[in-house]
Amino acid sequence: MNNANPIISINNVQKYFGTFKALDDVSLSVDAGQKVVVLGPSGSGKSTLLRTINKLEGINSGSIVVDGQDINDPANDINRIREEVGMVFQSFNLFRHKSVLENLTLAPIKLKKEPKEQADRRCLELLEKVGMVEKAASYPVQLSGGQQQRVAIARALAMKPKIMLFDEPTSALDPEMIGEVLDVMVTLAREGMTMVVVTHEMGFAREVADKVVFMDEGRIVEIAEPNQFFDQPVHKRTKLFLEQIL
Amino acid sequence: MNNANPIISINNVQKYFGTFKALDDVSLSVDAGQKVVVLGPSGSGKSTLLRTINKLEGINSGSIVVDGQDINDPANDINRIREEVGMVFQSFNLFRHKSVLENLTLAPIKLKKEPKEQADRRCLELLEKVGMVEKAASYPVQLSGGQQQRVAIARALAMKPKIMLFDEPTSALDPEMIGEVLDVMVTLAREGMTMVVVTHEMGFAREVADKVVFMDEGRIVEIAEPNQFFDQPVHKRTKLFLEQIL
Amino acid sequence: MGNKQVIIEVGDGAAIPSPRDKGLFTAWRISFFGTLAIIAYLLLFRPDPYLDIIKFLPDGIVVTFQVTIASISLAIVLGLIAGLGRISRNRLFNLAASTYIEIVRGIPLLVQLFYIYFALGHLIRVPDMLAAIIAMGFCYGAYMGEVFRAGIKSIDEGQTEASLSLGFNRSQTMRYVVLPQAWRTILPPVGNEFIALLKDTSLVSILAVSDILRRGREFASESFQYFETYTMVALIYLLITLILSKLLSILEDRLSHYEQR
Amino acid sequence: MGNKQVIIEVGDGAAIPSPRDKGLFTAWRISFFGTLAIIAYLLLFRPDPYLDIIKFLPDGIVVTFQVTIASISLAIVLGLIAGLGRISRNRLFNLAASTYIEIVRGIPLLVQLFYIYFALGHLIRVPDMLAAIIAMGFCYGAYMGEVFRAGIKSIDEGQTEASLSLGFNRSQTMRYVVLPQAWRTILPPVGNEFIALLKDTSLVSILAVSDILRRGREFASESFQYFETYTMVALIYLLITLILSKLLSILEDRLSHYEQR
Amino acid sequence: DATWPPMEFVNSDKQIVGYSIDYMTAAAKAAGFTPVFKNVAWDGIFAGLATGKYDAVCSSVSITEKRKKAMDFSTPYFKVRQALIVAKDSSVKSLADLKGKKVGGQIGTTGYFAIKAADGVEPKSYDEVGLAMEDLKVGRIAGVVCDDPVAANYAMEQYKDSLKIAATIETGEVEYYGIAMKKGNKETLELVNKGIEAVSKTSYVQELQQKWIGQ
Ligand SMILES: Nc1ncnc2c1ncn2[C@@H]1O[C@H](COP(=O)(O)OP(=O)(O)OP(=O)(O)O)[C@@H](O)[C@H]1O
Ligand SMILES: Nc1ncnc2c1ncn2[C@@H]1O[C@H](COP(=O)(O)OP(=O)(O)OP(=O)(O)O)[C@@H](O)[C@H]1O
Ligand SMILES: [Mg+2]
Ligand SMILES: [Mg+2]
Repeated sequence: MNNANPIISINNVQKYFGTFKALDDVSLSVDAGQKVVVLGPSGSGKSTLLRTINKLEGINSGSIVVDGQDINDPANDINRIREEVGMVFQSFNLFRHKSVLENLTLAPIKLKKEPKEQADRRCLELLEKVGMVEKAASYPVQLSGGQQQRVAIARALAMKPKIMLFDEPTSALDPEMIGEVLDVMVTLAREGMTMVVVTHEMGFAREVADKVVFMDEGRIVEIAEPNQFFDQPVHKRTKLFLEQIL
Repeated sequence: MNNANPIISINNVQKYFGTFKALDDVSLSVDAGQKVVVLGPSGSGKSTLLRTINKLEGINSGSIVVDGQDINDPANDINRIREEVGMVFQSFNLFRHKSVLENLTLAPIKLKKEPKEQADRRCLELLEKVGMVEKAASYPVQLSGGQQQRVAIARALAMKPKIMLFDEPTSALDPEMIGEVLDVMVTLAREGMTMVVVTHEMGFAREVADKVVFMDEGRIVEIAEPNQFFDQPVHKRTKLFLEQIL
Repeated sequence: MGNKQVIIEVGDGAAIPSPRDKGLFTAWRISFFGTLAIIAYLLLFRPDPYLDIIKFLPDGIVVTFQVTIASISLAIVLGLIAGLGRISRNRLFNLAASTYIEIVRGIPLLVQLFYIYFALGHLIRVPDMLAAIIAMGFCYGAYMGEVFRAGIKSIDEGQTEASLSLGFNRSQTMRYVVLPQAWRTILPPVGNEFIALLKDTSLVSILAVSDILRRGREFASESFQYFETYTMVALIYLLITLILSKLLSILEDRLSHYEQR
Repeated sequence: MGNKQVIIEVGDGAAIPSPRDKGLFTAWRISFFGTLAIIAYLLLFRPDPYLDIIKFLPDGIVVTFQVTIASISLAIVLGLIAGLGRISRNRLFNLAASTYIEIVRGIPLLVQLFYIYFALGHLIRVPDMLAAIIAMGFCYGAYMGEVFRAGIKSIDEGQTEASLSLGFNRSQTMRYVVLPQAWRTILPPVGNEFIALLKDTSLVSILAVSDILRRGREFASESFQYFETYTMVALIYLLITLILSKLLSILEDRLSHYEQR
Repeated sequence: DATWPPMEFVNSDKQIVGYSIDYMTAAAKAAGFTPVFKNVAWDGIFAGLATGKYDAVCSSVSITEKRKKAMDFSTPYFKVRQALIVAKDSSVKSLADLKGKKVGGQIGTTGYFAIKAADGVEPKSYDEVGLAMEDLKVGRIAGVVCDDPVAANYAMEQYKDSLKIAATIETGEVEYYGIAMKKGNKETLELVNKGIEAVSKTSYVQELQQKWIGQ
């Protein structure tokens, strides 16, 4: 692996929930512009791994360096680091009391002190990009799941992050809506965004991923390029998983 | 159809929920010892039909005569009629505060004034029959779904009903438990109990039913013997349903 | 994403310490041992006037408990009737129960106490303490009615249907199937109401019933040691309610274990 | 079938008529129009003494509202602090808030009123009404704290996570994301507490603050028409709380429509 | 505490009026100050004095040894005795006849202390004397003890159909009303004493007697 100048570098991370070991000696590095897809059975620690990258979960040992800053070093302002790292959740988590456009502009206006007009203009462009500009004035409850998720992606992009994390962004969607969200993600990948994606969409993984990470029981079992991963998996556990899922 | 001496006779029943017509001119008669399976898509009125038979739902017009008594005639004591008609629910509905044996003996002791020892003895035999005698002292929460449903059947039998109604008795069960409940029902059918069963278990319908009733949108669309019903359905709607389900 | 409906209602009882809160410094422990420590300190190091005050109070404590227990018993009976009324299909019974609850909850307890106490006096001659008990029981019966209603409603409709289909009539169903299950849900809020009622019995002091507060006021009005007397009265109430709420939480814990069998 | 945990808590506010209850004879209507009718009857057909009584009361009503509004404002501020304390990760702040709530809820409101009224007098010289307001606000702050806590807890954790991941810190998250959503959940119980507090302000009459009840007692002590006076006082309270609870239910209805947009 | 007719009470115009009020007003005029009257619940009236919520208590306060320890008193301005009120049809002649019965009085008054001092009588304290009268009228208690002008007011006027004065109680010493002041408040004390002295020499006292007590 090319570890010359990784934008995310996860080193020997251990993470416990009580006495339960959710991450066990996990190391992973992601270069700028790389797209990493994380696969694994339920409960294997995929979400936990993703959430440690922007410190929604703390860790017990090891280190995580994002864009040159150790995120668990109290000297570094975690809030500034989080601005660099966009996150998209399975359950969308749009702010229910704000319109679609306000969902996007809230953070830039409050955190980056961007003038409202400029934020509005810029965010409308983002909505355009995810195909949601006609719904700018709607409220989240009025949108379908797929529409909400596209807005959620745009909201994360509004902070101009260097990295985007996706935690099963399509799992809560009806089948007919999965496509529209994946399209947005593919476009984003084409534009060179650094992405770490937890997903069960194998097509997306094959098409977009630079590398596929397979986790099981809190450990990274295999890291490989998608073609190799899907066609010639090395580990027994990986083979079993692929058999079940494909 | 042989309507000589039906034990259940449903005549031109209409049933509304508010303005919604749940049963539309439904007529059906069931002879003593007959087994009738009711099929139909969701919302077609199967449960409603079953529940009108022991007046858990009242009706708006028409008549229902059970064992010679018009159940909607205020002169007839509905509680005595209900003793004749056992009912088994999708969600079991065992009394949560009573042990398995007490679930069975409660009604005989309180309603029929059966002496406790006699009720216990008789109900233990019933539990034996459904294979639940070792769990006599357990409480419902301690049982699996399949076990609860077998107890529920035994509880209904403890009142020595002439008719048994089943509303999707296996729909809430994990696949591995469906068999044990169907076995009990098949045994019961062999012993000559009059049964009206709403179910999606086509195997059971084929094996046990004397006639199959197909409902759609509150109406009875087709009544036929199982072989004819499954192999040469008459109505278009029936064919469509069978295609979807098989 | 449908719209989530969240309903918050805050009980009037003392805060119930979570039995799962195993930390050494829980709010309950701080309050309880703090209260004990202050009482001990006052009695040991400032026996004058605190020893005199505390000697004055015991029969007030007895009266407080007497009134509380008698009132809650009455309230439970009235509450059961009101609760059954509120879920009854009999329109008249239902309306009567609802109106009783609406009216009682719309008038301050203190005003009702005055009213029932003095108005009742015009009609029949009842001893003062009985009048106070009737007034408290009448008011709390309305609150209790809502507790019973919620408790009964919490029992799955399927239980009722199963019971009816066995041949039980509605009142047998209530008696043999619903109420025996409902009491486990009802017990904790009834406990809460008990504590709330115990605190509210302080109002009967205004009707010249010699409860803790009245005894304290009598002492203070003679000795002019208002500050010291009310300190002691507050501490005593706090101690009682803290102990009761602990007992209640232990009971609830037992109950939930029982449920999980 | 897992074990269902049902928690019943009964608010202290007036029974809130369901806006969905469209029947002509609702308990609310019976109570409301009944109250109006009785008041009208008494004033028209028995002007002596009822006209005198009702002339005596208006400034008491004003005082009651003054005390209620001032107290609830104070209670909301204290409640917000206590509520944030109860969910704070800061152990000390959390314990302090919990202990405040535990202690306040453990002592009868009347005793606290006496205590704060007299004890406060030892420390600073405040006017009676201010003392009463501070006492009421202090007590209701604890109840309000539980309302705020529940309201904040009702907001999905995902909202907080989304906000944090955008770069907001915890207090910005509370301010921009959680509280604006929580208020809709909080408003109905705050309304309930308002009504409950309005009723409980009757207790300040004991501290010689001239609220409705005090006015009534003054009238009665001069005219000796206890029965008539308390009848009118109770009717006035009932009318006020019925109107308020109706307004509250309309407000809630609006809110839920708003939610369903 | 304006619940003590005819000495001090709230009239139907919501004014605090009564014998004490008029007396004090006159005294103030004589001494050259303007009193502001404030209605305060009896139970706590001395606490308010101690904490300085007001400068003086003019509320039919009997001068007692115990009270003197806690506060200062002006020169006496009214002589009272304690009267026992009972139901009209009662044959009770004295407190001693009420052994084992409940007798009510206002909390913290000399009347209530007299009940407590009586042997075998069960004392019952009320926030207001009027409430005790109500309870007496409906029969919850057997008697009420209070200052004689107040007793007269109730037994002769308000409840003349149902109550009567059975006896006046000898408490050993003669009881006088005085204005109570916070201990050490010399300035106010002198001012009030000056006023009382001036008024007591005039015929205004008889006028007041006539106006409020009617004898
Ligand atoms: N907050 C928590 N407290 C305790 N245990 C947790 C917590 N969050 C996750 N876990 C546990 O850690 C393990 C890993 O969880 P994680 O959510 O990372 O799995 P996952 O791979 O994302 O699974 P899924 O595909 O179901 O989302 C699971 O066993 C889970 O139960
Ligand atoms: N209590 C009720 N109030 C209003 N509508 C009802 C009620 N019960 C049933 N319905 C409606 O009546 C129709 C028939 O319901 P029913 O439960 O009989 O259907 P079903 O055939 O049993 O369907 P399923 O297979 O889903 O159980 C449905 O549209 C249902 O929504
Ligand atoms: Mg996950
Ligand atoms: Mg059904």
